[in-house]
Amino acid sequence: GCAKKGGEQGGTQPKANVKIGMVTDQGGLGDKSFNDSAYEGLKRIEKDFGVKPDVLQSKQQENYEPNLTQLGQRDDLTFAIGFLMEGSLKNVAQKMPDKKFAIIDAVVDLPNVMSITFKEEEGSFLMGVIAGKMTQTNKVGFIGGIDMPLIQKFEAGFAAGVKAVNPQAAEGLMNRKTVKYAGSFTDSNKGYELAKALYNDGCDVIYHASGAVGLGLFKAAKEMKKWAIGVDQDQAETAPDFKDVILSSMIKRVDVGTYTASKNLIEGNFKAGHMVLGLKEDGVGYAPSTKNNTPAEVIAVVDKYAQAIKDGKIVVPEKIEDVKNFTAPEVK
Amino acid sequence: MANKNTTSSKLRAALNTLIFPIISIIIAMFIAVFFVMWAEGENFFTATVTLFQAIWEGSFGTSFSIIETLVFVTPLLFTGLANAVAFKTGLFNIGVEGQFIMGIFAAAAVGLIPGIPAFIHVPLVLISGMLIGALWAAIPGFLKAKVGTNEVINTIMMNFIAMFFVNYMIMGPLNAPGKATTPLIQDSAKLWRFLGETNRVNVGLFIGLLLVALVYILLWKTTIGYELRAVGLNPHAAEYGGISIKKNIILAMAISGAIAGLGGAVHVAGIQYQAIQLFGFTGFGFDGIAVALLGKSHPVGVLLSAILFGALNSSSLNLQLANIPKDIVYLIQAIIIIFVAADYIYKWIGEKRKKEAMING
Amino acid sequence: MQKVVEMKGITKVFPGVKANDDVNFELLKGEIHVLLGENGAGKTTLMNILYGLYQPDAGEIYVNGQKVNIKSPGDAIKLGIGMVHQHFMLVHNFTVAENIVLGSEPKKGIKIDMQKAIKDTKELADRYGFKIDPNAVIEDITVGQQQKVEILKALYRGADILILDEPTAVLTPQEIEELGVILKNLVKEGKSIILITHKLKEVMAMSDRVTIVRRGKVIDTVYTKDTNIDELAEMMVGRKVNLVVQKDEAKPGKVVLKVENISALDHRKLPALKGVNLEVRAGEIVGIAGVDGNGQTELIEVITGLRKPTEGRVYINDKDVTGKTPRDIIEAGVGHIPEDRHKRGLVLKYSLYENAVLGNHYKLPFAKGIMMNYNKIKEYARKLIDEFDVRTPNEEVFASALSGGNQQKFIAAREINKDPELIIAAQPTRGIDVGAIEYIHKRLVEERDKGRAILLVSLELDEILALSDRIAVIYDGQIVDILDAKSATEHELGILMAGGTLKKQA
Amino acid sequence: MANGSIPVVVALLAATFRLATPLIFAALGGVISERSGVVNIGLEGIMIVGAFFAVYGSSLTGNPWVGLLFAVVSGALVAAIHAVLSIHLKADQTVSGVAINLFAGALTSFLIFKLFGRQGQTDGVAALPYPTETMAKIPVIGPFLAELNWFVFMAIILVFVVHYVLYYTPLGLRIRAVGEHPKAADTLGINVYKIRYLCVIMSGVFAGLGGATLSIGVMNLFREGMVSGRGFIALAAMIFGNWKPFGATAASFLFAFAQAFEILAQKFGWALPTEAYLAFPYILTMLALAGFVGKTTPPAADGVPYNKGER
Ligand SMILES: Nc1ncnc2c1ncn2[C@@H]1O[C@H](COP(=O)(O)OP(=O)(O)OP(=O)(O)O)[C@@H](O)[C@H]1O
Ligand SMILES: Nc1ncnc2c1ncn2[C@@H]1O[C@H](COP(=O)(O)OP(=O)(O)OP(=O)(O)O)[C@@H](O)[C@H]1O
Ligand SMILES: [Mg+2]
Ligand SMILES: [Mg+2]
Repeated sequence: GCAKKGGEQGGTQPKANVKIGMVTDQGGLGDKSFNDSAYEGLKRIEKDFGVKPDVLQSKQQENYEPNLTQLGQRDDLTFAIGFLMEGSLKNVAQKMPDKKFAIIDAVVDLPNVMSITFKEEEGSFLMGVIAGKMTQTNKVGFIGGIDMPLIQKFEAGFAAGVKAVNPQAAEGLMNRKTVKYAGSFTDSNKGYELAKALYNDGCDVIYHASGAVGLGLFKAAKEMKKWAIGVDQDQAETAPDFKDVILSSMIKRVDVGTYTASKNLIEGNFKAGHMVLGLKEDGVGYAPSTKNNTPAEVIAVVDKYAQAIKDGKIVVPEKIEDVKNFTAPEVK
Repeated sequence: MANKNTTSSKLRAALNTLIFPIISIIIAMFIAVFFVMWAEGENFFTATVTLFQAIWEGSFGTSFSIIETLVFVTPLLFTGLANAVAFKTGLFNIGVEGQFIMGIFAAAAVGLIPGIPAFIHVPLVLISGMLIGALWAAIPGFLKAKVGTNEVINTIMMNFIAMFFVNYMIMGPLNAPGKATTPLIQDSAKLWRFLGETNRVNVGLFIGLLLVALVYILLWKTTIGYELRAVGLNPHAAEYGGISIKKNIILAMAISGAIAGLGGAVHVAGIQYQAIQLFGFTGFGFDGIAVALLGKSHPVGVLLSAILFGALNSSSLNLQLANIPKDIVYLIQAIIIIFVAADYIYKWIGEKRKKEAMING
Repeated sequence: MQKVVEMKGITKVFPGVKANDDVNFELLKGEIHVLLGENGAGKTTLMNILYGLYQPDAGEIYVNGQKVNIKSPGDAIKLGIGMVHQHFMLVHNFTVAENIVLGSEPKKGIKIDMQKAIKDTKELADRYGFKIDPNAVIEDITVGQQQKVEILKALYRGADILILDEPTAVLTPQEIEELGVILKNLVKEGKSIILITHKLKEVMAMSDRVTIVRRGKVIDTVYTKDTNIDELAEMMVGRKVNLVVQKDEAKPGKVVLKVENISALDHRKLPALKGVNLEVRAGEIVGIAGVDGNGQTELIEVITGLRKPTEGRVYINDKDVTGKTPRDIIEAGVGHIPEDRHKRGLVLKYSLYENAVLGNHYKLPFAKGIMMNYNKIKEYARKLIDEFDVRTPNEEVFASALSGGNQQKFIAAREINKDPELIIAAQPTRGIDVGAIEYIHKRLVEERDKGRAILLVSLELDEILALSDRIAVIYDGQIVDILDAKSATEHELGILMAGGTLKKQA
Repeated sequence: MANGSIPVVVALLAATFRLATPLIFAALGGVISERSGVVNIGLEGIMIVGAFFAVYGSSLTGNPWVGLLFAVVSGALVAAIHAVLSIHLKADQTVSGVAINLFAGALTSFLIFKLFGRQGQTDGVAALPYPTETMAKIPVIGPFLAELNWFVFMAIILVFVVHYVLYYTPLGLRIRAVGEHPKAADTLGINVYKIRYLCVIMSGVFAGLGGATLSIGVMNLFREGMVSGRGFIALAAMIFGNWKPFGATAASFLFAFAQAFEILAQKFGWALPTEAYLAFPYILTMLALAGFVGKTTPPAADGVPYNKGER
């Protein structure tokens, strides 16, 4: 699951003759999450093909549609970053059938739209394996931003991963006693308190899928000398102050999605449809920095599970209800 | 003769009230220019041109931007009027935000009911938004009237409660499976988009405009408005004049909430067609406070300031394309309000002139 | 004699008015000097300038012969000037001692030395023979006591020049007498006093000299001993004033108001009324005499529906209206001139025409359904203004733009024009000048003669005696006696108002 | 790794104290300002500015105490805008407060971009050091003290300071007089404008501290949306506490306790939707207000501009 820089062979190619844009959701640039990651993919496109992306940030839900429309008119391919834009993108894409669009984390079934979703549960499963192996108290926790299906995918995958290697530690996750939701993606102070509560409750590893709320988790982990697991990007790198308490991060390669879609367009083979990026496709995985704090033998186990998932031997549940009936096959 | 005099003096008074905000807007824009210069390292001239061009084009420059401006104006009309009604009764309804959100919920729920003809469904959606908004606001109104608890606290609290409640509904009973939204409402519940389905501006705008007139009439031409304003200005005198303070506090909150709730319903029925998971407040309610205050809580003032705010909001798109940080828009809004708030300067200058004339004359 | 204060060529302009126009004024050491003038003549303004609250637009001030520049009350205090303001400047939820030391607090380290403050207050009060509890909270004490606190405030700061702006407007005759004694004592101590008042009897009794102001200009300064009440009134208003109320014998008819055994609590939930019984008949004026704070306010509030009684019944024209809303009671035929025109009587930020229909605003012809008819309302407002000679540019201005006297006339006009069967007139002439008083008194008697029942509540015994046909004396929440106005004397009333009885003497 | 769980009660208590701290600061600021007669609904905005500049100061110098200073000064400056508007320019104080809230959000967002060259959040900086280990050694209450941070102590001390100043010093008497009856204070030679300026600016200092609590007390960076409406909650706490320092503090504690309890309660595994937990503190506040507190009375001159030339 190591990330490798895609499409580096080109160097500075002649400037491609297309225009690409992206619309962020309310998280905006600087979210250290999928908006930033999506933008990173486009910056690589700029480097490789000389196409400078247009970016519009949305302050409110109501901005989605005009932002998409505006970029749709200017650009050949417009990315809608985030599932909240599903409805708006559908409207805009219908309006402009000759333009191309792509959406992250949602599926819009139109002939000019490419939908890119991720198997967050698979990456989270690996985090669960790490947590399950690393916990000494046999209690691990999860902090979510807002309680909703996308975040629940992280939660379910994580619980399943823990269950696979340490069923006892998964108890709290399955009955949701060590699961907390902040009701926000920005309130870091709340994250700090949630994490302290979980750590005080005996958890010694906590995984989060909660945007900036997770920064509070890291702060608490550092103070209490416990482990935390990051999300979306390699947080040991993006939040370097906390690298010594971050066991690993579940990387969601939105950049791979935006890069691939853009490259396809530039090379003339953009295809609408649904692209699902899981472990196999290198769309999710664990961060390179994992090796810093996680022992090699644990990483070895993680790799084995990753292989089993790629091989289809394990189907990771997406829903919390399904974790109860989930049993991972023995992995050699 | 006397009549003519009063009309022309009224006109002059109206012009006078307009002049200060306009001067304020201009000053605010020039202050914003300095932020642009700072952000972009541009010289004054180019920064001015870029900023003014971007704002103009983003708000009124193209038919697309005019339409989007109107899309933003619409909810602000409702939340601005809602706040204005409360202010006029001496109440501070910070809860317009929550009432707006409850309106969103009501419309998203009622809009789902299948098999109702549009001429019934649309009014049903709007009325349900009004009712739930009215109810949500009447609670703090009731608590203030009967227990004496301060409406500011309760409305702040109820904003959060509304947000969590609606998020629960969106993710729970009303959830469109696998999505962070409710399903799309029925076609029969949608408001007519009079410039074609692809242009989001809809008859909600006219409902808002109608409401401007209705609120004006309500406040200044009816006994209800007479009583509401009397309670707002001097509750003791109102009571003496046989006007029930308690009834009017509850009534004012309910009217304010009904307008806010209607705004939420119009937003769903005309723009969103569904309720979308809230990651935070929509902001329309809070912007409505600024809109109402900027408009001096007068319906016509609310209309003008809603247009100003809507235009600035919708121009944020063009600003970003011109590489100007989107925050400039909100800086401009804030600075405009600051200058309008400081209109005492103008009064002071005016009075000083008059006074000098008297001493010398 | 030494001039302690000399004001020369003082001019002060407010938006739209020249409040003081080239005013010259001087105060001699050890004198009591009255400033006399109609409402809005500019008396308060002149004194506020001397006290540093306003800055004059032109003119000079000399204190003890020195030219001074008084930029703030702080400067005035340093010059030994103290002022008791027309509207009391007391912090209502502070104690007496706190109000007195505010701004020049005794200190112990960084802390206020409250013990010393209380001790000083006590000593000062004792020295001038005031009975005042330094620990009492202002809102709990009577207006008369508040007045004394105001005087103590000035004395605490070592004032030698004392300005008293309408100090007697809210006092009982006894209190006024006491004040007279206090002032004489102060003068004996070498202090000099400027007194503003509308009460000509006091002027004659208390002062050494009188300066009369009209429309911002000084008319004259005269020695009190060389003048008389009628002359003063004429100089003040600019015309002859009839100071005696002309009225014929009353012809009482049926009982319009009947109050039976009413008890009620005040705003602090303490018993204020303890079983009041009272009747007012058509065609008579019943006056309620009493020291402020004996339940007058509560009685009126109970009758008008603004306060719920704990016991007893109120009937208007034999209809039980106990506990009904103010609107029900207005509809039952009650007009009410409230004691506090700014608190109850007017919505100050409403135009005059909007105020003209307060209480009637929902009725024909002013409203039909919920729609108001502003043409009719304005027409009606103009009628009120004409009929009662309310001085105002037009009916569109805010009520706040009128002087107190004109506000009062406007309220009286509104209430009388409701064509009520019962008029409750509470302090109908408080703080207004003789011209306006004359008019309102005349109107009340006219209404009586038209067969209306009138309940008059006033702290001014003169007014009670002049207008009433029967006088009920209220003391400690009870009507202690009802006298025939023709035979009642100020002395008798004074005894009853203080809680005494007449029986023993008789 | 270390494994030092602490008893639930201590955890709950400590969380309550920490969560209450920013609210106490801001609510105290509100008390000071409104006691002098100036309504300050710009607390939220001032907290945002304070939170940002605390981080900026710390990032410039590497010294979090300088950050603290920056927070205080920036809070005071923003409050000074409010003061000029509402005291000298006689602006509607609500309007001015609303403008400040709008302004603060936009300004900090802009400054993150300008000063940190980033979007959304700043870099991590040195946070205020807190000697957890040393604290833990204190007998009996050590485990509790170890859970706090310096701001908690500052807040508690300031509550007493503000109470003392308001009720036991000449300045306090004058502040309260100005808030109740400015004209009366004026006639006694008290400079109403000066007192109000002082109080409004102090409210900025306090709210700035509240913001700094969030950014360099608990966290070590500034993130947009970090203040999350706490300024409004503090406003509510101030009213709830009847414009008194101890009252406002008690209300802050009540709200913080409800939030700490909410966080804890999520682990009871009750079959409640997450949103029900999240809404709990707000519902509790309303119930407590309606049930036990009822009517609260602001200072008589609260929100009324003072005009020397008027009566
Ligand atoms: N603060 C003010 N603002 C505007 N005008 C004022 C103000 N104070 C006084 N005036 C004007 O100055 C004039 C004099 O007012 P002032 O209060 O001095 O009268 P007065 O003689 O004290 O009357 P009264 O007997 O009613 O107390 C008034 O007619 C009024 O128009
Ligand atoms: N704030 C103000 N602005 C303008 N004019 C004022 C103001 N206050 C009072 N006036 C003017 O002052 C004059 C007298 O007012 P003033 O209040 O002294 O009367 P008053 O009889 O003393 O009333 P009150 O019993 O209420 O004190 C009026 O002509 C009125 O127009
Ligand atoms: Mg006067
Ligand atoms: Mg007067």
